[in-house]
Amino acid sequence: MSHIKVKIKEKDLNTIKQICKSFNNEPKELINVLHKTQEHFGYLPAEIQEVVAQELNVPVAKVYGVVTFYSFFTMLPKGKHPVSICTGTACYVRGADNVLQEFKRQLGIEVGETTEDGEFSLSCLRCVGACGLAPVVLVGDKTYGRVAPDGVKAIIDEYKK
Amino acid sequence: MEKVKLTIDNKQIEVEKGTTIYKAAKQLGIDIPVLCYMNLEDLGIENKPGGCRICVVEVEGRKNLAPSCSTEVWDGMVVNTHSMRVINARRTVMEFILSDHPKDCLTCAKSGNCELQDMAVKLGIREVPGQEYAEMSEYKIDFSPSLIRDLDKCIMCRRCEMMCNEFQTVGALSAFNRGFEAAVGPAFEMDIEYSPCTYCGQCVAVCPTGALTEKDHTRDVINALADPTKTVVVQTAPAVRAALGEEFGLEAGTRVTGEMVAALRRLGFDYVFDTDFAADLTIMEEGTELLDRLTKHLNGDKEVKLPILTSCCPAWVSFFEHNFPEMMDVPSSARSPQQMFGSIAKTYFADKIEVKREDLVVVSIMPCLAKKYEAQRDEFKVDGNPDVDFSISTRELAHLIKEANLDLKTLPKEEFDTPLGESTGAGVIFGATGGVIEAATRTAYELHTGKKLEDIDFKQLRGLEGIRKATVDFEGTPINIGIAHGLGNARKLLEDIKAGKSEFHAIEIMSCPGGCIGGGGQPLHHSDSGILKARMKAIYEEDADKPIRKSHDNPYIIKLYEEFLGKPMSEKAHHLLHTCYFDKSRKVEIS
Amino acid sequence: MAKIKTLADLKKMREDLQSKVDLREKADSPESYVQIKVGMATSGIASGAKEVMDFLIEALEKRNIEAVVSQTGDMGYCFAEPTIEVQKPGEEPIVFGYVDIKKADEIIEKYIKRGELVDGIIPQNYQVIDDKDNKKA
Amino acid sequence: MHLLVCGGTGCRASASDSIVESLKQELENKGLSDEVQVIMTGCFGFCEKGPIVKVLPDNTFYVEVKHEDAVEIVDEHVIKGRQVKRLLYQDPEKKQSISDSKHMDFYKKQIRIALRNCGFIDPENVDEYIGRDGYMALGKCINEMTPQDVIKEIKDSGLRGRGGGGFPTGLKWEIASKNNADQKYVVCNADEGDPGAFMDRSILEGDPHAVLEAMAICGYATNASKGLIYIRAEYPLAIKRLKIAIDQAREYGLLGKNIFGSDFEFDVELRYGAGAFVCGEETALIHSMEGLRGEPTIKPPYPAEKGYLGKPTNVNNVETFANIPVIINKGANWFNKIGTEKSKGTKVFALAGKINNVGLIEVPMGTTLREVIFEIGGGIKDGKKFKAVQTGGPSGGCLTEKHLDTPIDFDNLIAAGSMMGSGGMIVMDEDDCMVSVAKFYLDFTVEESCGKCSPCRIGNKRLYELLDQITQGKATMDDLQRLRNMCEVIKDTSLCGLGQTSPNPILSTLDNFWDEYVAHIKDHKCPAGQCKDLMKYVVIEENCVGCTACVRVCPVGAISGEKKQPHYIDPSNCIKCGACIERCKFDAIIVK
Repeated sequence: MSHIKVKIKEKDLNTIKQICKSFNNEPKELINVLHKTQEHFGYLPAEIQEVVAQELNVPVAKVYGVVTFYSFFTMLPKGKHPVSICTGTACYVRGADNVLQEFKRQLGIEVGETTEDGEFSLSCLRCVGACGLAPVVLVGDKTYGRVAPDGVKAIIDEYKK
Repeated sequence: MEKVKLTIDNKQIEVEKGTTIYKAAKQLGIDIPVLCYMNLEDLGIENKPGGCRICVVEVEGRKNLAPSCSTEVWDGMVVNTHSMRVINARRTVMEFILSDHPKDCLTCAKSGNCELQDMAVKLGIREVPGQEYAEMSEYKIDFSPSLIRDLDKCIMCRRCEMMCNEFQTVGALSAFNRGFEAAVGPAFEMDIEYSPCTYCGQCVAVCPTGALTEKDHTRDVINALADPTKTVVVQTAPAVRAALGEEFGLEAGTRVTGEMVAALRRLGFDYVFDTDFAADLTIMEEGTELLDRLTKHLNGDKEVKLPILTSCCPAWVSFFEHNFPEMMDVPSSARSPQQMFGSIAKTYFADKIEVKREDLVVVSIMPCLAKKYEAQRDEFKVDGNPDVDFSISTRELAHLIKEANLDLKTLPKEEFDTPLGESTGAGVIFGATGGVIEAATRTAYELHTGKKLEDIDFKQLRGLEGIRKATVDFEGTPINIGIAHGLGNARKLLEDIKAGKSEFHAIEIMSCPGGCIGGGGQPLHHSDSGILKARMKAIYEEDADKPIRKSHDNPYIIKLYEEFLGKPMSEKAHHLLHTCYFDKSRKVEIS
Repeated sequence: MAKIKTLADLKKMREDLQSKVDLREKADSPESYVQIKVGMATSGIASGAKEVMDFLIEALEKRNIEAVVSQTGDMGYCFAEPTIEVQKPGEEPIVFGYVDIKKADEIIEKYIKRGELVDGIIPQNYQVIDDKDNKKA
Repeated sequence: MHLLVCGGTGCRASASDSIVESLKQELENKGLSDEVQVIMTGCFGFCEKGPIVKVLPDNTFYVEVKHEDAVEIVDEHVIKGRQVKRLLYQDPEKKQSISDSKHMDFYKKQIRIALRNCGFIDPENVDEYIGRDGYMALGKCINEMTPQDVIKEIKDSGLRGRGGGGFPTGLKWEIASKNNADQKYVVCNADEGDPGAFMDRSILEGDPHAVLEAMAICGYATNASKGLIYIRAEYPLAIKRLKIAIDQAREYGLLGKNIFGSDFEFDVELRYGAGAFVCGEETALIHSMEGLRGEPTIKPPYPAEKGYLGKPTNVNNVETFANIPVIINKGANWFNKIGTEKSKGTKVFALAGKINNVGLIEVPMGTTLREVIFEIGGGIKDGKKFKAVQTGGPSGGCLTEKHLDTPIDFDNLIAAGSMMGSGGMIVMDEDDCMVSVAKFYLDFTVEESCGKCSPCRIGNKRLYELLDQITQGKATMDDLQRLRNMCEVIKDTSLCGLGQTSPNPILSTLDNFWDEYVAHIKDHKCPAGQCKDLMKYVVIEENCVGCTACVRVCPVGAISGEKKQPHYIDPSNCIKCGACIERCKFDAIIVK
């Protein structure tokens, strides 16, 4: 067995190096670094974690341990239109689960998955603080309030080409 | 030291401030059950995440139950370790743990030696309610050359993670995921083979369940023994004889060298040899290399690299290949005793008994799991045929002996075969931390000074401290020697060398706590460091009992050089007994 | 931006800045100030309410009277436009009709400053929802 | 004239920033830009009716404003002085419109200390904060008080931590101040993770300087020169405003070296959480700030001894900090007159669920649940019956009718089987199945458990599974005993606060809604009609005309029947999607 190769585009490598450097390559800044990196790449695939690990001199297993601990970090690319359903308590008691089920049915994917065409991904989040509008659905940055299951199709259609 | 008084189960005791309830209770003879907690006292290795919650006790005035492993006592504390509340809680927690643990105990590699099983017995668990609909965590099983990971059996005690990161600083393992999905493993749940794992096996040595076990080669060995076309040769590492007895109920530290030889013979090995012979050979090569570099250095050669580092420990070799590829010219190029043995067995010895290489099977009995991986390395193969065919651990040997209906205790003591079974005390002490360098010193001193060494015991090189330093006077030339066991300690010495701050001429490094006696293939110590100390004592006793105690005095070694190798570091020796190292660091490449 | 080096600096700065949020501060706890509401429906504006309001704001400030002048909708007294409602702390509101600048000046000087009533009070015959609860401390 | 537009996340979600744009545009069109200022403020709290626009000085309170309303607001209110009636708040009981927020029941009972500046000042302008006595408390501490004086003042005020535990803040500061070290830290816990709670976010968005000032005061009192705010990455607006606030405070020299000309130095940095509820626990939070997995560790050592990077660290939550400047300015004796004997001051709650006025409120400790729910909250939505109120989030419990007159404070809520928590308050009505509610919370805990200790990692999963069995009608009465035992053991043995409180939603519903559990088990019925597995869709033969509409709409082909003959729903195939009921024009399908 020779050394493990991690392949990455030069541009991306430099970006990650830059980010790590902006945090002085300090291991305690790992989470900040991951935030910035995910902000840039949209997700944190293995090769990116490898580079971050090298730059911060942290075992890559630890980086992975951190990435998988925090629900904000994802190793999968999100869809072009990430759909997030708030499942905070206020939304729950106002029927968020039915809305979620309807999204799953309409998109044919489970939570955490992306549609085959890469258009939509589905996730749940806890309370965006728009409890007055419960149940709340986010598509990208746009917020939909008081969503009912029968309104789901219309929301999806808005984004269909 | 400030003292505090407390009451545990109605018994009064006075202990030092800062003592935990668990330790205080132990002083009273109360054995509070623990699962995740592990303490190798003399080595400064302690695992107390407070995670399993089995050791909870009731403390008067406290709202909830206290984990005794990590709760410090206070003056006037009143503890109850077996109230109804405690017993109910402990059982319920145990039921939780078992509800997420496979129940295939009968066929589990850890059966009979499993701390979780023992705990279920101790608590008298008879059923796990709700199991019908209880989801269990599922992971794929990871087979590597040395160890097998079955995370379904992981109970998140975190001992392996602690050993891998804090003690070894290898960083191959980390907890990943969260909550019910959490487990311990390499990044991206990749096979451990692709991680920076060195196969030191310390994770296996501390795992309380069957989640981490060695890759079992006993079937391969039995098949070889049963094959009439094969001549099967066995070599046994020095640390094995100091620990094998434990598997047969003997007290730790009981030497069973003769009984082991007898058992091996009865198992059907054609030749029972000793790795110690190869250890002596290692000293000849490594010691000569040390002297060579040293002499050049003393003569002002600026090119020569010092200190020289030992290279007998395969996990250590992997460690610097992974982490210090730029320093691969620092360690000695000498192969480990296991590989030297294999190489000589399949050339010199095979010729001697006129057996073709491919018909000779070399089996090694090792206290180590990294040796399994080492035996498979490509550079130790000739046309695909490995110098060492199978490497099995002390534990696997015990299984083989038991399976053959042999009781080690009642076997007669027998002697190793010649020529590769003859060894000196110097070869024996390879099994304990500091032993290799002590053996090397015995030889190097005499070769360098040309004088006979009067006091052969370099006691200053022995002990359990993580990093030890000693200066040996080579007749006016002070030689600075460093010793580290545990890769975390090794890393410190390496960082010093890298920074040009190292004061040493020679350094011995062993990966495991206490050296090979604490190897990942040894009978489980179940967090009793007294066992390691007893094994260490046995090693030095064995050395003291040997008639010859310096490697260069071994008559068969002398003969080997005369008949076959020429002299140390000769071209032939280089070819058969030395190796080179490979950069295994993780490299980022532009795609 | 200059650094604030002492507490005195901060205090001085606060004095300057207070007026900026003053409006809101008083609106939040108007009970402690004189409140003047100027009826500013279309008809009110047509009859000069805007000028009255501007005058009131300016005059009160010049005369150092802490007061909140606000506009409000139709007060329902179209016959007497422009109308203003004045409420002194702890007192019932009083509505004045036919307020021009001169009248406004008089209201400030006599009623607000000295508590004397002036002509033009319109008797109340309505209930202000807003004033049902003024007890909040 | 000022137009205040709510810039809280809730209102922004309803595009309140486009309202600001439209108002500004409209004012410009009418040439009024100089006279009328449009200001985006923090949360007004009345999120139910957002977006909110408040017109000053006359205090008119417009609700549910859309950007197209801007023209009317400017034309009618600003120019003509006439309120836009249709945008006023309608009192649901009195059926009257109310123009002044002060007179809305929602605001009447509130006392705003922590939220004093929210919805009042421009959070992105330090001058407005200074105009409201901002940084005076810090100045007072540095110039007129010793650190001991500050600690004494906070201790005397009786302030207790608002993050959930209720630990006396002054005492916490005192412990941190007594531990000597070359470096100490002040940490603001802004990792608000309760589902349905957004108090901290609103404060940070509406009044970020209050938190900075309080942290500096804490730094002065405990001799710490570095402050860290651990904030959820999911709060982009709060992060933005904090960054602006930190920059402004630095520019004014209110953060940095030689604050107010003294030797005292203090600066603040942001650290981001990444979506782990357990990081609300202070040791977990500290590990997270160190770049590690947010797993809690056993206390002691407490953060005050060994915290961030091993140094003494004082951790308080956002709301706790927001109280500090007021206490210093107005004095401990002013503060401790508000509230109850053991819980001083006010508490901010995020009121949500089946209630008319969803929003953020701040009431004196000792206010009853009834006042909060029925007066401030405006009662239950759609005229339904009140069933329970859940306080304390996943760590709290469900309280019922009989607790309505309990004055809210730390100790009373615990005595009633719930807890204050960080201040989430979710109201449930008759349609909510309490077993399902408990299951909802356990689902949350299972997902958020860090996995370090076995009772929390595995036990909560088992609780969830057993609740699931109950909602499917598959459990026995013995299981209820087992459920309670598991709950008690998990509480008794878990490592950190998360596991020690996670069974509370079950225990409190077992106590208060025992009959509902029994109904699921013995009668296989969900009294609230929420548990799908216990529902059955049946055709009422008399009503069914055999139109086959339901057959065509059923996605799984569970309905059969001849044309013009009554149909039949096969319960083994039916997935209870409800499509048939929706389609049937004859009310011939019901849920039993």
